[in-house]
Amino acid sequence: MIHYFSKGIVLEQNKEPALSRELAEFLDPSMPPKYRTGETGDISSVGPEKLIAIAKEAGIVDETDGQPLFEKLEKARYNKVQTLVADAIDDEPYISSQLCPSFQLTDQLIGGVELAQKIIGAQKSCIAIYRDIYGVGIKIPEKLGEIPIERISGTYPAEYRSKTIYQSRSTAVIGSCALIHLYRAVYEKRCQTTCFVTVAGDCVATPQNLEASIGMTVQQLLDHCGLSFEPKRVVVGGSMTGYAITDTKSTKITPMTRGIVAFREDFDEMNYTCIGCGRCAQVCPEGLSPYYIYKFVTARRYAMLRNFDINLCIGCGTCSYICPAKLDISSVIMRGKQEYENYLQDQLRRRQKDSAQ
Amino acid sequence: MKKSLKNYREAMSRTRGIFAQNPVLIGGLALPIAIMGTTSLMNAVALSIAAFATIVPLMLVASTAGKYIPLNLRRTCYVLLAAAILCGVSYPIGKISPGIFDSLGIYYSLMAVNTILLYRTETYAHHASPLAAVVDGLRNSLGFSLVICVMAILREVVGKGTLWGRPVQTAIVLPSVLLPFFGFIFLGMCCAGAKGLSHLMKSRLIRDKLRGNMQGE
Amino acid sequence: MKLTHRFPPHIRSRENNVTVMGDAVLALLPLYFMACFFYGPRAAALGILSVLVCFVSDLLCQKLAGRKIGVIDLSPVVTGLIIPLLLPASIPYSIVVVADLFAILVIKQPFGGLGQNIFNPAAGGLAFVTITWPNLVFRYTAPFEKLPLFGEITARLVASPAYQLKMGGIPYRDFTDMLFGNFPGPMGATNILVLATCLIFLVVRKSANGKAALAFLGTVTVFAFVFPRIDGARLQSVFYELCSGILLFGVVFFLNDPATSPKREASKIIYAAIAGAVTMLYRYFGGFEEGMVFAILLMNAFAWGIDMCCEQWISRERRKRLEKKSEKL
Amino acid sequence: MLNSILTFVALTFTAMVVENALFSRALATSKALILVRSKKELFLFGGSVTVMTTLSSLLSWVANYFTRQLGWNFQLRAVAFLCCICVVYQVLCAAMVLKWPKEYEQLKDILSLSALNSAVFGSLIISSMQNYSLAGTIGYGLGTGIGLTISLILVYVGRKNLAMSNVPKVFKGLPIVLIYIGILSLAIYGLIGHQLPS
Repeated sequence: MIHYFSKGIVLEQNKEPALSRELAEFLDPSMPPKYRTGETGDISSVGPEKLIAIAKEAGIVDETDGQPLFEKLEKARYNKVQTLVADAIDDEPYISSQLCPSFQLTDQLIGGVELAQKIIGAQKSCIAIYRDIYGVGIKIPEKLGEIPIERISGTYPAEYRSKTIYQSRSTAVIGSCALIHLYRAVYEKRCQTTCFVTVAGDCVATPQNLEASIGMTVQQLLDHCGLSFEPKRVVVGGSMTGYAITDTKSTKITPMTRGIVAFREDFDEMNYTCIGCGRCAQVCPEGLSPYYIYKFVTARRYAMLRNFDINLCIGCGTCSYICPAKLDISSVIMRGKQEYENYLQDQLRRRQKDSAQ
Repeated sequence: MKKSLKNYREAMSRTRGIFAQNPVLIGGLALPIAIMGTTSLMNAVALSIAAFATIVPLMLVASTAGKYIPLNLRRTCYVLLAAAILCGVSYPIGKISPGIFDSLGIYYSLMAVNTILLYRTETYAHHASPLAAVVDGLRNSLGFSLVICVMAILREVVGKGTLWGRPVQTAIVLPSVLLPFFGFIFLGMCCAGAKGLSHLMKSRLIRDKLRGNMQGE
Repeated sequence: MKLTHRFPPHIRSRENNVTVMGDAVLALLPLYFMACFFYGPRAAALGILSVLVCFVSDLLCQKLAGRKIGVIDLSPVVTGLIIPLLLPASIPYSIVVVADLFAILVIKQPFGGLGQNIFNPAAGGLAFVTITWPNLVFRYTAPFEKLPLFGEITARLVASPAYQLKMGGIPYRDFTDMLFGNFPGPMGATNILVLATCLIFLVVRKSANGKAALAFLGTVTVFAFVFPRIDGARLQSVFYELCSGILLFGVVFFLNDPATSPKREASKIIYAAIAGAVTMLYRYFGGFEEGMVFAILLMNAFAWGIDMCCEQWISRERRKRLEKKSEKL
Repeated sequence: MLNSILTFVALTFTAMVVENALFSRALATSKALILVRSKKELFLFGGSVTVMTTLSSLLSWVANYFTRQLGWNFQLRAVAFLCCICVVYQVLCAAMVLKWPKEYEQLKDILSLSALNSAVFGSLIISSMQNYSLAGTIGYGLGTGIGLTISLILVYVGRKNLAMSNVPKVFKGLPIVLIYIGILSLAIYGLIGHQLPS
């Protein structure tokens, strides 16, 4: 069990109504399911290169980082990676788009994991699931089929940290939904036309997980699940790192969207003055101090940012979450990152101009 | 009185040393004397007489002869000359009250080294005609002594409850007002007040000017 | 469907400025009950007056500085509650008003109001009052003397154990007396047990840092053990140094004041350790019997410097670690 | 011999912390706020004040001894001390011109301002008024210089912090720094506890 140090925050997950509900299909009639060419035949005789070609033809995209699946498999195979990890860590609240399919389509997931293990030639494989999910309907077993489940414990940005730990131990991390699509592409010859999305939030009447076909608009999904209140904010992506959209009819679903969250009330009291309590410095998982970075970026004093390693910020949003003054610290820091780069380039140019004189 | 912005700027430039660029409040010169010397009105009056006596002649000397002496020699001459003048002036000042030099302590002889002297002579007197230098010296020392006397009155009344030695009826007596820390804070507040006043005057006049233009068209 | 655009993250913790300041107010209220229990309703009257003065002057200053008033801001209430607790219960009302005005008008508002002030306003106000009226501030009434709400104070005024320590004497108080605070001293700073519970409450609510408090108390005990003011009895001197004066009160409220203490955890500990040493320095060589207030003011000036040095040191460590990791990959 | 070392150390300590030139006597405030803009200037100013006070306190003790014999009044003795400072300053300038002429050209202005400074002159007058022994005068001069440098560092750190926080428009610049120094001198006053002989 991988345990991380205490930095970061323990979030109230409230995944519950969506996770235990049945995974429903919601396909767009105008987009028929595509099938790949080639015969099914006996799969065990097919070599790893052939399987990678099948994955390429099916156009499967890994939902965690958006890279095509066949590229990841080739790279892992080239690096002779030892263990394969199926990433089902849903550490952002309201979102369970990796957990629900891995429990309700378990045989497809197990098949996909075995296929990927065969392709990469890895000895061990496991499924990583976040530990601190309380009040969850289903009991998370020790093993899924005969693949062991590794519980990632620790505070909120566990997904990012688990990736860094795994990379240091030469393991390949592949999203569980991509493995399910790999199983379907190989055994049922289906290309990836759908993706798993959680529709949740306190405005949605029946929060649930959907297998929606790619290209559908957010409005269709929301109408399918029914809205009990008029939402003030609709967020595409995770509830901590997603981005708020203003026009639901035109934004479409991509394989990367893992959740659509609709919130009823807006934060009315925003942007108090910062009282300098230092909670964001205690909470930042990268050990930075967001108080000073926020202060220097808003005061436009980039010369002072020299020792504050602003480029290490991963944008997880814990500092804005914990801030009692409700300031948008993480978005200002992300903007500050860009401005600091420009400032450094100006410095470089000016120094070259001076040395030229 | 609808004083237009031009009149205001002209009035300010004519009284440059007193209100607009006050050496103590805006320029930040001669602060130690403004902080420690203003514990009683007698001290302030003595120091302002010393200021008049040292700054004006030195500006004259600086504008006439100062340009030709090299830098380090020039400054020492100014300082020695000022100290000599202070010795001379100490006799009339001694008449104000017997204990004046004990309560002033080192701050009377520090007038010889104060920064109004060193900075005004450098920045203004060297490239100005003798008459203009003397007038500027007068204006600066007038501004300096005005600020010092006002601060001394307030500090003495609140601190000791007396004015020029005679008791004055005050609501509350805070003896700690005479200490150096309150000098700093009080001077800081006066600088802020001066800056605020000039901002207020400028913004009001600019608003009148804008309103005047709008009605004019 | 009118949607608003917000930056991530889209869920926020329930705490806001009012609850954070509310914790400090909650931690202060039991001290007022104890003060009223010992010294009668005069303590509550002092508290209410001081809070009113602080709140009104803070509001006026914000309106003068042209800032929008609308957000409930409890920090003047906290300052107003702290100031009477460190003064004797028999103090005239005018002194508390002067301390409040000085704290808000001179120490808090010119530096930029709520989050920007560099010095702790309560400490500054008390320092000013201690300097102007040392004899009034260090004369305490014995507890359980019911003081009249207004009018002349006829109770006998006694010196506190801190004064006896300063003079080299041994304040003969038995153990339980010192803990429950029934010995003459500042209104709120004598009951050690209540203060300890307030500290634990604040640590649990994450608005106080437990390690910083331990670092402060550690340096104080080391100082008191190595250089005891009571000749010979080292442990006794440690106990009396900790319990007398406003030391424990300072640990709970001055050291963990959000705006004036450093932000990073490591620099909070260093700041607390140096503050402990400076407080003992003020007690041994200081001009007044209780130097904690001046030590806190002096340390607030260092807070920013300590934080910057810690940032520099930690970023150097972090860069070394990153290089090591990149070599390994 | 031993007690002269003791007075030396004791007076250095008092001049450094208790009778600090900047906080308890407000001696070098205007030059500290105008002249000291960067870290280099800070240490240059502090260093030259320390050198000036220690060297000229030697001369001033001798001058003090003679003027007390001749019975001059206070102002005349002050002029004598000022002459000591100017002599030492000229000697220093001559040495600088010979040894490092290039640096001297750049630092000419700052050196002359920090030599003829109220901190240097004030510390000499105080140590002669108190009639300290030779070791005491030198100790007092050294302590004033070091104390001034430390308080300049504190003010420098404070000014960087103040430049960062949004101080109201009226207080920006000189006023807020004066209030900052005032509160620090309030804190250091806690060590003294009584009025200093001015």
